[in-house]
Amino acid sequence: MTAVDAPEARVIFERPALLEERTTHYCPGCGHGVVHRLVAEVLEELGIGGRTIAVAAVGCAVFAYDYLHVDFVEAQHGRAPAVATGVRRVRPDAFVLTYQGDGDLAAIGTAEIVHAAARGERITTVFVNNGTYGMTGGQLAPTTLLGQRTTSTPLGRDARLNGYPLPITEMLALVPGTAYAARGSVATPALIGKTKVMLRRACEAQLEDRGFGIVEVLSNCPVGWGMTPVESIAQLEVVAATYPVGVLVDRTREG
Amino acid sequence: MTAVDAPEARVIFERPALLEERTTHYCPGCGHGVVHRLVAEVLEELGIGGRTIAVAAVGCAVFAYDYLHVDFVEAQHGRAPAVATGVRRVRPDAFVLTYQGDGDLAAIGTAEIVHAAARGERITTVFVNNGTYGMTGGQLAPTTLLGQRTTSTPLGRDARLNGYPLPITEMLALVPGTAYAARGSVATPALIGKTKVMLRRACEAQLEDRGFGIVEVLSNCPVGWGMTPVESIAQLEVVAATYPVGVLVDRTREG
Amino acid sequence: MERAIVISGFGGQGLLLCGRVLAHAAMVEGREVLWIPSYGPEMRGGAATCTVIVSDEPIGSPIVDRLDVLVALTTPSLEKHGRLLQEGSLLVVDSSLVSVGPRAGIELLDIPCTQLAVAAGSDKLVSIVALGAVLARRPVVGEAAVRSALTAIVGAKHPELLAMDFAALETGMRTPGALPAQA
Amino acid sequence: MERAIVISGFGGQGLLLCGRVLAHAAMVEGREVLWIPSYGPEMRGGAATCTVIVSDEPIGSPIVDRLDVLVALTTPSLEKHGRLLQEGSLLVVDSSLVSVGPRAGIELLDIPCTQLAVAAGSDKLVSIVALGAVLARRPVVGEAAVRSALTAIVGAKHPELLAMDFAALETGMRTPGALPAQA
Amino acid sequence: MTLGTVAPPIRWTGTPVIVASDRCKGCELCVAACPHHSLALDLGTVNPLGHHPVALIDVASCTSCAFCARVCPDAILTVLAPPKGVDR
Amino acid sequence: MTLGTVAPPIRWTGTPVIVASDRCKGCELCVAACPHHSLALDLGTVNPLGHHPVALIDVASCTSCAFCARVCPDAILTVLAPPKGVDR
Amino acid sequence: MIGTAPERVLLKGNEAIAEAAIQAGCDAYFGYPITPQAELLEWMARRMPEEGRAFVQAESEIGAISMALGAGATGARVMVSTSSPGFSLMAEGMSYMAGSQVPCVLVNVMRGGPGLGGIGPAQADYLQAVKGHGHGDYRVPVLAPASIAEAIALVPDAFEIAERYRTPVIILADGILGQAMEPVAPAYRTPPRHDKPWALGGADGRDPRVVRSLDLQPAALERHNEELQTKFREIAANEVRWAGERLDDADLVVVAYGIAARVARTAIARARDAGLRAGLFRPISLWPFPSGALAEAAASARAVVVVELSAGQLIEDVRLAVEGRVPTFGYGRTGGMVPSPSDVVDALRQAWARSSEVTR
Amino acid sequence: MIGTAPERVLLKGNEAIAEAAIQAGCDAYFGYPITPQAELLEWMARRMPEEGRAFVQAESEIGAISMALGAGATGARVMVSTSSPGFSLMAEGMSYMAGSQVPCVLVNVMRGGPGLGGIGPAQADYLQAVKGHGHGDYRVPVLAPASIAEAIALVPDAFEIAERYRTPVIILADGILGQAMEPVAPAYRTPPRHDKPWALGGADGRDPRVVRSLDLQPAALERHNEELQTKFREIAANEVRWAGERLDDADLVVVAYGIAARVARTAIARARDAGLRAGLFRPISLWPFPSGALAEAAASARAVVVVELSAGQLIEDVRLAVEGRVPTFGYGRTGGMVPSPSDVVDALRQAWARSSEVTR
Ligand SMILES: Cc1ncc(C[n+]2csc(CCOP(=O)(O)OP(=O)(O)O)c2C)c(N)n1
Ligand SMILES: Cc1ncc(C[n+]2csc(CCOP(=O)(O)OP(=O)(O)O)c2C)c(N)n1
Ligand code: SF4
Ligand code: SF4
Ligand code: SF4
Ligand code: SF4
Ligand code: SF4
Ligand code: SF4
Ligand SMILES: [Mg+2]
Ligand SMILES: [Mg+2]
Repeated sequence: MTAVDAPEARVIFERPALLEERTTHYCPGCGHGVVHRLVAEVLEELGIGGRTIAVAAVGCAVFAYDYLHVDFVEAQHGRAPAVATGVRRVRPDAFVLTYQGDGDLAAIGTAEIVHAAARGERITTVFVNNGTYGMTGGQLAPTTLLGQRTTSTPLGRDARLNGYPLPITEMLALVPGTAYAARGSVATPALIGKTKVMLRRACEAQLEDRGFGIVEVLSNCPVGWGMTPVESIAQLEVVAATYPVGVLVDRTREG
Repeated sequence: MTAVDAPEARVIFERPALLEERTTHYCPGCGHGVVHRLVAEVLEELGIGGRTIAVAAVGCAVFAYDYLHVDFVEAQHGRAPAVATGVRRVRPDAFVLTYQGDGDLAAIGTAEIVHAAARGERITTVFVNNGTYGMTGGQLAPTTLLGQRTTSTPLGRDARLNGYPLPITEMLALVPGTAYAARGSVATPALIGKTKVMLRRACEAQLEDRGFGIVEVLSNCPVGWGMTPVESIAQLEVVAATYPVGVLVDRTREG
Repeated sequence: MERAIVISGFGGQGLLLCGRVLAHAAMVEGREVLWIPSYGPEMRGGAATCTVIVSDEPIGSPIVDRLDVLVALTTPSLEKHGRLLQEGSLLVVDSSLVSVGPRAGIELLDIPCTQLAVAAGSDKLVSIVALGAVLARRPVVGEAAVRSALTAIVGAKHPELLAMDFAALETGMRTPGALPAQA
Repeated sequence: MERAIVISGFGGQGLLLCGRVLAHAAMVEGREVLWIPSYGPEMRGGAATCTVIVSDEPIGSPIVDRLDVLVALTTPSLEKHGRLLQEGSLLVVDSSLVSVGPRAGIELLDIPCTQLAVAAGSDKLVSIVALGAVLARRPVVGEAAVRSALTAIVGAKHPELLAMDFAALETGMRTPGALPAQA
Repeated sequence: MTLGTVAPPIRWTGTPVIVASDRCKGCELCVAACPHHSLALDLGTVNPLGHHPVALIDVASCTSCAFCARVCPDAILTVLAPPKGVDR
Repeated sequence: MTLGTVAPPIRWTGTPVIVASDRCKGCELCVAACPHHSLALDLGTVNPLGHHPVALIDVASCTSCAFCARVCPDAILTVLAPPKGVDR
Repeated sequence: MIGTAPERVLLKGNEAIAEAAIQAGCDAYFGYPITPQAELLEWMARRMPEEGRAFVQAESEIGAISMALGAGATGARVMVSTSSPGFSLMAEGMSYMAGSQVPCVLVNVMRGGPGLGGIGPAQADYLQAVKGHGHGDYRVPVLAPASIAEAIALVPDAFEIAERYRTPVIILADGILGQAMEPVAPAYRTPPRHDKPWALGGADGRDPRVVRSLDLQPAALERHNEELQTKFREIAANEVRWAGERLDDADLVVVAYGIAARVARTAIARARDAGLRAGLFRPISLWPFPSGALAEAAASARAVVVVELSAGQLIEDVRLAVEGRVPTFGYGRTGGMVPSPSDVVDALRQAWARSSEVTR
Repeated sequence: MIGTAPERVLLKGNEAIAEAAIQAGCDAYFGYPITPQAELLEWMARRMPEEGRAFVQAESEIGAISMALGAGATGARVMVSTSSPGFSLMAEGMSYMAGSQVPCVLVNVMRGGPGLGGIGPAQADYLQAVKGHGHGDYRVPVLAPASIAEAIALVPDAFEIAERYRTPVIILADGILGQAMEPVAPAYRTPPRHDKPWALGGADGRDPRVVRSLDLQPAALERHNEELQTKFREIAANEVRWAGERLDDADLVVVAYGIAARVARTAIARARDAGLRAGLFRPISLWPFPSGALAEAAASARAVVVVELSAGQLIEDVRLAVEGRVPTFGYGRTGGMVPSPSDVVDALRQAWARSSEVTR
């Protein structure tokens, strides 16, 4: 047997160019990092990074502009879809993206996301649902599971006091302006791959002028959940029982 | 044949006692008057007028407190469900009601109504959908039909520019906290009767501690629509094609 | 010379439009004018008022201390604005709807505007009838200017209605009481 | 007599808790104390700092011009807070993570806190080890008070961990370099 | 009254629809809703609100169905029916 | 080379997984995701971030499936496979 | 006047502002209906699509100001409009725009408050506009027209200031100015467009740009604040606007802006007829406030009277300018009430009488 | 001090305020997470249900203030809390509460701005809180504690003022006060409950009550405003609070509130050691502002120096009080930066030097 050098090793996986080579401020194991990478890959594959104007939402991922190599505007908490609408209407050639957390999108920003969808606004929303307010210390989010302990539901979420988990993406899927809505997850390599396909479809819904596109990504917040990263990834299976993964609506094939 | 006086004539219909005997400020033929009456009748029949705390929303019907003989607090535009939540949480014995227009509930107040429903807040919402902003002069509402002319869509609502009619009550029906959601209409005496039954059910959902209850009432705004009252009532049939009348969800029978 | 005219009644009496016609006429004559609407809480059919100030110089205050002319098409509007009438002011009331006795120093013109308007073609013309009557007594603007204002405003959108408006204006100007009191 | 102590490093080194222990101990001794946290932009594992001011009189400023003690558990925290060290200040660094040369007028205590903490049972005890070392040189508060603070704070929630904390504290206090330099 | 004899039916002379004319806004919804065309605006009257109030123009045709009252936004109409056993 | 003789297979000696150790946060997601248990934290090292970085502990078992890289939130891992025609 | 008559048109203030914005090259308008501003939105609803420009009736005032932030961040010329309650809702967004330096023109057609209040004209959002609208340290130029013609002139100025200094600008009007009509020969103007090296448009061929207000490092955020303060000082130095009438010999300086200044003007004429030498000081820029000019104008007066449609807001800036050197009196009306000229004359008389008592 | 030691506990300011509210009989708390206020919400999340009282984490700050309006309208004792961006969002609701006279206590734990800004301590919402938070003519009592013990004492006072005058009350703190811990022997207090003949509870056996702020009749709305103004004058007369230290012989009056006053206190001690006779004037009620007391305190001084964590906001009220009689200087820091005592001593020295140059 002869051993030889392999200078032309095939690259199976490498960091996408649109993802800045910089240490993120995210906690170890935080799902935001995976979603960032997927976004970078999709923009890159679609060749639209150079005309992307993204909107950063308030939440742990507000610093997305430090990691994604595209233009960014920072929105007020919850208002990213409205900010994106402003961008959209004056920049017909831009690709417009919002990146929002579940506190941002499903709580304070409910009106803005619903009406961006209702208008069929040609924007794409990446919605990272980690079931909590990561940035402010792990409080209850609209998406928190029943029974889940958070810093503002120390005894676990009680439907009577704190309400039910909100199926916001299902609600958005009802709106005719929503061209594409899907729910992915960072739980496994396979689901991550599936999520990437969803993101691509949601971007294409905009590029093909179909309407509003959104992908909810079930993600982990190990610190907010009081778990190790590995435990938190396993927990995503429990989360998916309340929030089933899959395509919720695809109107891009119509008309 | 002998003609006699009839002092004991049966009363088939009379003004409910909870409806103040006062001329309303509503335009001739405006549906708000009918809905006011239905609310008064239902509160009266349920015997809860004396413990009702209602929330007046900004819109033509903000003056509901001048006509309904119950306690009232006036909310900011769109925030009635949150105001009602505040009342609810400190007054367990009160019956809590919001009376909102479609601009109020389905535009600026989207987040508040969605989250009152998500919390399964024990409140009842009377949602008068007249497809426009009556009070401010007949502008586009989220519920305006496609093609409908308003003062802010002079060429008619165009989905591309102004978005699609929002099926907000269907969206609310998706939320587990919603015990009862239905859509009625003031188009005909029969539908008015049906709507009254719905209102009663929505109130009972609160009284039986089931959760959030809402009745959307398709109503006319002759002035905003630029029609005579009679034409506007006929138009409600067109409206019902986009917004079908019926019970959207009833979870009060569960458990 | 600054003249303040208030037209007050309820919505649907066409008074805001009538005020606009007056304002437009003043503009046509190259004068300064300020038109100010105000609405009551009622959505439609409720109280509405329109103030028009016509002047030969730039206009200062939009609020006036005295009215040169008050057109009161309802009783509440007379009650509300009547106190601004002073020695020499002209008060026009719609005798179809408002009953009023003579007031010292105030020129009263008591004409059945609504009836006349209906006769002229529509009860929506009531304000135009009243305007005609006002102009007969107080030629704040000339008839020609009013006609060209009507043409510009009504004629632009509803040319078919223009004749009716002209008729209402004339009815107002020629109604017996409208001719100067002393005449 | 007012003493200002800063403990700085990254989250996960237990330094906010350690500061609380120190503050609690001061309270137990009937003294005034002010505990101030501050976090960097990183969610977890990022920079974190805790200032504790202990005094016999009511405390004015929460911001100090000089540090009596700086515990620097990372290089950036030394860079950031080192400029407040003055003649006679004590600098404790974790030699497992930070390398530093002697500084004029400043008492340097260079001990492998992380290693010692791991030896004492967990790398989360690093700040407690450092605290022990600080107290050996600067008895800002007495050992008894610190023990009762640990009992109150750690013992209340995790009594099973208390022994480990005591061990870490002792390790710190008895670590060779910690004994007064001249000794 | 003798057995075997049918008593003459008692007739009701009351008005089945009472209009609070002063507050009627003349919107004609009741007019449109009446299945028997029993109502119409009274064009000869202008009420204090400036509207022509509605009037029951054909008592005979009225069945006291109260459709008119149910569609009236201003609760202007009270609907009566003959007492039990009394004919219309 | 003679016909009928099987050439000795060419073996790849490259590393299939390259770790940007300085930025690794030691979260172990890659470790958990690797189907072949080829990865582990290097407990003997503390990187500038204060974490134990991950290391490929068993090159032989690695199939270059890139599961590890796909789950890594910090894009720390680059995965290579032998050039076409070259054996692992 | 007669000479220009043919070109004159009769416009509502709301409509005039809207058309002036269009003529100034406004690329996008975002709004939400509210009385007494609705005509502005409706004008834009019709005209902006005609011009191929962006119009969105937002889901709320928060939506509108957020859209403005997004559009403005790309360098577009943007207007939003509202009235008092909606103005309150825009506070957070305005603070973001000030912090991230996004140009925008916001029109507030004020109505009576507080709360839902009424729909009559008011000037009760003065302090809010000039001092405390949103959180954090920032100031926003505030322009207050007193006539429809002036409103038309100030709109392009507002866009220009907004873009020159990268800041939102507020136009503060009231219900009368918004809804009244005056004949105007509109002097529309389109400010030139300048390069915006900060504007977003996609990072193709250049480094990405970020429009943001967040900085978690206090020292860096303080530096950012210092830059903002430097800019505010620059604006304060360059953008002061005011008008004076009959001040030369005035014993009584009347300070008023917007519609209140119109009433004051008439009242001053009458007071002069009655022998009281009054003059009008009319701030046009409410921030930067013409403090220096006012101090000068007041220096030789015996009293200053502030006339405003509020319970006493403008008077704070007047007192800061006058610094106690001249007795200062306030006359304010609220809730949609507008004083008549004779009300104001009475107020002037009273102030005059009281100032004679005051010895300082 | 040692005598009271056993009862002392170590509390964060946020937690102390929360517990003080609970002990003051707070019936309901509504909030939304935001740094540096989150611990207050979290404390309430745990404690309020324990006490059988209402706690809701709202969907937003607007939701929270609206819930407060609803609960307060029934006569309940209500608290909400937030930090700067959230405070901006509460402006409309506060205006409604002021207009419809609903009692409520709002805690704003200020952070650096503008916009998203930072999470460090700041006092940059001063003008917003005292002058312009919401639209319309209204004022809200604003209390600013300088220590955790004082925060505990001011909470029941705030509820009392809120209910006595039917008004929202603001407690203005900063990130340090919110997140720092001090040992306190908490002097909790429960204000008595009085009859609320306006509170909603159902119209059984009485006429319906309406809590509202709308009145479309300008004259009536003006009357309502006049009633409000009368109330504000009453508050201004009764509720002024401030503390002075070493003012008797002070040549230099330092004005500062909250955490800035703590730094100033230390700086003043040092300045005195260095021969500069400085004293501290610390407003506790920011509105009503202790203008009279400050004017008096400043009367015999050579200069006034305002120290604040903002670019110059408190200084406006100081200048209004001093009215130019004493040269007034400002020293402000922004963005989460807090000056050290020696920074302040330097500022005092400079002011002193400059005041010697000034001749007025
Ligand atoms: C108006 C306003 N309210 C509250 C906050 C505080 N805040 C910052 S991030 C955040 C929520 C974060 O949760 P989410 O959107 O789920 O993002 P995550 O951090 O979980 O990714 C909140 C409430 C704010 N910045 N502005
Ligand atoms: C914050 C705020 N924005 C806008 C308004 C103006 N406004 C009053 S009522 C209304 C909408 C009314 O529409 P809807 O709720 O459908 O009620 P309707 O009058 O049609 O019954 C609006 C926008 C307001 N009062 N407050
Ligand atoms: S707090 Fe949660 S969401 Fe935020 S960075 Fe940490 S793990 Fe990620
Ligand atoms: S405007 Fe429309 S909704 Fe309002 S009162 Fe008139 S008809 Fe009714
Ligand atoms: S429906 Fe009512 S208001 Fe309308 S005409 Fe009939 S009675 Fe009058
Ligand atoms: S009761 Fe029936 S039949 Fe009689 S008038 Fe009314 S609608 Fe017509
Ligand atoms: S997943 Fe990434 S960050 Fe986590 S241990 Fe593996 S390489 Fe390091
Ligand atoms: S490439 Fe696959 S086999 Fe190799 S280390 Fe990564 S996960 Fe394991
Ligand atoms: Mg989240
Ligand atoms: Mg409506």
